Formats: sequence, structure tokens, C-alpha cells
Amino acid sequence: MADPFNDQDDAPQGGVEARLAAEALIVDVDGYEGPLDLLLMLSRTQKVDLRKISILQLAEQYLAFIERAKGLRIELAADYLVMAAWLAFLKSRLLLPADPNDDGPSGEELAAHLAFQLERLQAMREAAAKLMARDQLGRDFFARGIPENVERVRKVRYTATILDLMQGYARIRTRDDFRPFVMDREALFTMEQALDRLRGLIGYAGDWTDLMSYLPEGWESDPKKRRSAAAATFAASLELVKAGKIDIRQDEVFAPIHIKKKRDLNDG
Amino acid sequence: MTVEAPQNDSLFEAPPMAEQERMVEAVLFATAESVTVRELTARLPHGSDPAEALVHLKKRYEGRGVAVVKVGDAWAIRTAPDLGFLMQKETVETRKLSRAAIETLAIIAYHQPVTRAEIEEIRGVGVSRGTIDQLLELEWIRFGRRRMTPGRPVTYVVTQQFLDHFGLESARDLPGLKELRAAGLLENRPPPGQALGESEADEDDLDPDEDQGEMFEP
Amino acid sequence: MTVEAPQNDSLFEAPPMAEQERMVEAVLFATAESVTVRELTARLPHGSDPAEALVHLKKRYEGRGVAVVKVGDAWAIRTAPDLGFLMQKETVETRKLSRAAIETLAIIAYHQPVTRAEIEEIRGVGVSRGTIDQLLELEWIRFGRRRMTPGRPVTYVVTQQFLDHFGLESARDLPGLKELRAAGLLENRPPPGQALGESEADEDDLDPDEDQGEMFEP
Repeated sequence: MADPFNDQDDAPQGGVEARLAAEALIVDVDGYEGPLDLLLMLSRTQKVDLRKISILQLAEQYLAFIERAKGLRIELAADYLVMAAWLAFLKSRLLLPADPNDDGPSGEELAAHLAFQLERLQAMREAAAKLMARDQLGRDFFARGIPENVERVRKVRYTATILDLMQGYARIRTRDDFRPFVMDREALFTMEQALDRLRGLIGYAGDWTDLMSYLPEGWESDPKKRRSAAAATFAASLELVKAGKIDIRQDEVFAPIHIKKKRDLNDG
Repeated sequence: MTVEAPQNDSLFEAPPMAEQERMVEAVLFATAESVTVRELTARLPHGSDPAEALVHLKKRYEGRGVAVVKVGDAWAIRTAPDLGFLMQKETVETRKLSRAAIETLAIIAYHQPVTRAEIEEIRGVGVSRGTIDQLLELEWIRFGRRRMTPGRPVTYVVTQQFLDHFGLESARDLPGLKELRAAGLLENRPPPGQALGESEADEDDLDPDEDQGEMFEP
Repeated sequence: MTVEAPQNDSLFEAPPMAEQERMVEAVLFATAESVTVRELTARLPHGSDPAEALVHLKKRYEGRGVAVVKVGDAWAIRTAPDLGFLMQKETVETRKLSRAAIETLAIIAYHQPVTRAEIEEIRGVGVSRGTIDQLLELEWIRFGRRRMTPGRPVTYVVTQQFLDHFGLESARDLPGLKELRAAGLLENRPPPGQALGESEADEDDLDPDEDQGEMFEP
């Protein structure tokens, strides 16, 4: 890479040469990876080890470079200008006696850090070059050309603990209270049961009797049971009417239903 | 290492046979398809004898995990036939048993032998065939004797594997209802408003009140 | 259903070491990728010791056309580097990396785990998103843990594929790493007057010069 700073002495005096030099400069600025990279490039002109570099001199080189670029109307990215401002500040710090009231970092500290940054960047450059010079997969050494397919077999293992089991069981047993639709057989009186009961009892009643008095014992109070027994007994009574065994009557809507054994004609 | 005299009058000597063998080995390994002797000849340094190198290489791999094999008129390195089983990768995934399966399993454990109708009666919801099948496949339940009632329904009982998995000597060692209550396990109330169908619907989903279990932890 | 060998003292004895070596050989030959010892353990019969088998296998291939190489915590078979000239046909043209990408890669490798702000601090210029993306796409870098500093910035580290590509056993084997460390050039040295970590505070803010870096890429 050409060092633009080297042509500083024979700076463009005009004409074609000036334009050519200006073009070269544009190309070179574009070639830099930021101000730190430019500084690193400029530092090489000092032809000393990076550790012995004069930061003051480097700052001057950089500022001169930026001035020249400006003079040639080269557009510089903002961070090049930020670096220029910072280096100008650094330069003044290095040249002027330290202000005892300023507790900020000294010019020497700032210069040392810049030197460290340059050395580190240089070191990373070299490391990158060494890395890329290594033998590389697919270029110098190679992987298997005909890989064989590895079949994937997925297997699921189910787990459960004894606690899961106990909790599961407990959950079911406590759920009983919450079952809304399960037929509770204990509270169910079937029509068959009602028929049996009515057939047995009807003979004793000679006169009209309230159907509700035929409900089985213990089914009258619990509303659930009462409902079931009443429905079954009513259905059974209709069965018996159909069979011609009893008469049934209701005086008005919602009035009690009465039944009576049908008098057997043969009984006289 | 014997250096053979070049067969033809080459300007350069062919590499030693051991070196040629290395080369053939590398080419067979890295090439995406099987390689003919003609191609090997073209790729190896002038004067090489890949056919001979192949003989040596083939011999070297005898009894190894891979073999140098002839495929048509070309050569390749392949897995030894007896090691094909290694070309399978088994991944085991651990999953928690669904709530439906846990409950069904619990009922079978506590009430065995028990029929499917009885399980449904106790759970208050239907038991899907998949749930029973899963437990059978896990070998945690098996068929017991048929019930001597109309329809002669099959019953389910838990297995030795079940006892092993849950660390039980016998199913009778499962804590009874009284103990469950004492342990606070029966005080659990399902979330209010939980309809019956719901628990069935999410049968295979992750247990929605999974974290409720923490309530029970001692 | 297959009954797996019990985890504890196995009913089946592990195969002899020579057989285990064959198996490891077959598995490594069968894939273009590197295989971890953990995966080998999973694929070999129960009770096998692939780590030991690998030691034997590595020795067996010394000086051959292919070599058993360690890549991070995995192993692979690769052709001997001195035979690369035979493989012109296999050479994969890799996209030429920009100077920015190469430097960024080196910085990540030598300074990992490293944040984007730290990379920018070292290079003295913004790192374009495209550069990082390219390295991620190559699978040479991946995200490391977030840095426990304000903004919790992501960090980058190099991958197993990176080690494989550059033939490194581990990131510790990076060329010149020791010397760089001894020279203090891998230290995170904050600019004077700035506390450590402060530079990372604005890490997750949008970088105003984000796309500036791209200007410089060739």
C-alpha cells in the first residue's frame, strides 16, 4: 500500500500532477480501516518499533495529513475528524506544562494508551495473518467426502413419580363433589321400582289417595330423591291406568294427583 | 522403504509405495464419490502405481472399522458391514405422563383388578383407548382376569415393572385414602368451575395445574 | 420393544477395546463433522470407553494419509495437510473474507468472549453488521454469554467449526496467543480516565456509525 504521507514533501504544485495526487489520496483514504489504521500506517514512517514511537510526532503527522486532505477537498468520514480533534488536544497536553488544577489523565497517560491501542491493533493484524496462513479445512486438509447418513431414532421415555400417582388419585377422589352430570344411582328411583311398590300398595286404599303418599320411605325429604321418586311413581301410575288397574284425577293444574283402585266389576 | 525404479523414464521418481498408499488413502477419504484407478493415476504424481497402492491399502484396512471396497470399477472407503448398527443415533426424550394417564394408572393401582367401565365411573369421564394403550405399552399395566359379569369385561392390573418404577413392594403399599388425607393430599380442591369435559379435552396436553403439585410437597 | 441395558452394572460386557476402536473408527469415518466423546459414548455399546479407544486410534493413524484430530471437545478424521495438493478437485472456493472480517474474526478468537464495543475499540472503527453476520453465517463465531455490565451486551466467541476449519485443537492453540498475553496485548485496558465497564454502557444503543464500517470494506 502506498503511503500518502511520503509524498508530502513533493506536495502537488498544480495541474495534472496535483489531480493525480489528489486521486491517489482518495483511494488511499478509502483503503484505511478507520483513523487508528491510518495512524498505524503513518507510524511506520517513523521507522522505529511501535513501543518507541513518538506519539507527539505521530499526532503532527496525522494532523498534517488531515490538513492536506481538507486542502484537496477530500471528504473525510467523521471519525477521522474526531481523531484529529482529539490528537490536537493531546498535542497541546503534551506540549504545555500540566495544569495542577486538572485531575484528568495526563498527556503522557493518553499518549501511552494510544500507543497501546496501536500496538494492540498491530498485534491483531499479525495474529489474523498467522491465522489465515494456517492450513485450512477444504483447502489444505479435507473432511470425509462421502459421509454416511446417520439415521436418527427418536425414542420417548415417559416418567411419573409416586407422588404424581398419589396426587392423581387424590384429585379424582376429591373431584366427586364437583361432578355435575354423573347419574347418582343412590338418588334414582326407577319406574320399575315404583310399579312394584304401587301394585303392592294400591289394594289397601279404597278411596282417592294422594299419589305423593305412595313415595317410598326416606325419599320424601331429600329434594333430589323426592324428584326422582315422584317422577317414577307418576309414570308408574300412568302405566297402571293404561292397564286399567286404577283411576287417576287431578282437580286443577298443579293440584295434587289422586289415584284410586278401579273397582273390579266381578267383585260386585 | 524401498524406492522402486520408475517404470517409465520419468524425469521425477515416483514417490515410495508407502507414500503412494497414503495418497490413495487421502483421495479415497476426501472424494465425494468412488474413485477409479484411472483417476487415481491422473491425480497421483507421475509414475505412481495406484493399483498396487490399493492392494496394500485394502489389506491394511482388513478387519478395521472401515474397509476399502470396490464399487463397480471404482474404489471407496465404507463402514465395515458388521458396524452398520452404529449409523443410528438414538435420542431419548423424557416426557411426563399425561394427567389422564396418571389418573387411570392410579385407579388401576388402587382398585385392581378393575374394568374400563369402572375406571370411567371412578374418574367420572371416559378413558380413551390411547391412554390404556400407552400404559400397556409402558408395561405398567396388563390384562387381568375377565370379570364374571355380563359382557365378561377385561380387567386391568398393575405389573411388576410398575412396582419397580414406583419403588413399591406391592400395590397394597400404596397409601390409602386415610393416609392421603392425613398427608393433606385429599384437601386439594380442583379449581372451581372446572367442568368435567375439560379434563378430558386436555388429556394429552401438559397438565394445566402441574404446579399445583407443589402444594403437596412436604 | 427393545429393552435397554440397565444403566448400572450392565448385563452385557462392553466390547473389547480393539472392537471399540473399530467402532470409533467407523463412526468418525462416516461423518464430515467432528464427533464429541459424549456422542460416541451414546452410540457405542454400553460400558465402552471411547476416550481410550480414541487414543489408540489416533496413534494408529499417525503418519498415514488421514489423521485422527482433536477439535475442541470433539474428534474428526481429516486428510494429512501435506497431501492437500492431491485434492484440487475437492477444494471448496470460500468467499474471500474482507480485511474487516478477518480482523474481526481474529479479535474474537484472541479476546473471546468479546463484545462488539470491544471489537470496535480495538479496531478503532465501527464494526458493520454485515461483517458479524458473515462470520455467524460461516458458523465460525456464535453468541457467548451476555456480559454482566450495564446494557448486558452480547459477547461473541469462536465455534467448534472455527477450530475445525483452522485445524486447532482448542482456542488455546491459536498462533502466538501466549506471547500476546505475556505482552499484555489481550488485556481489556480502558482509556485513561475511564472506569472499566463504562465503555460498555452504551453498547446496546444504536450505533450512529453502524453502517460506516461498510464504506471501508473492499
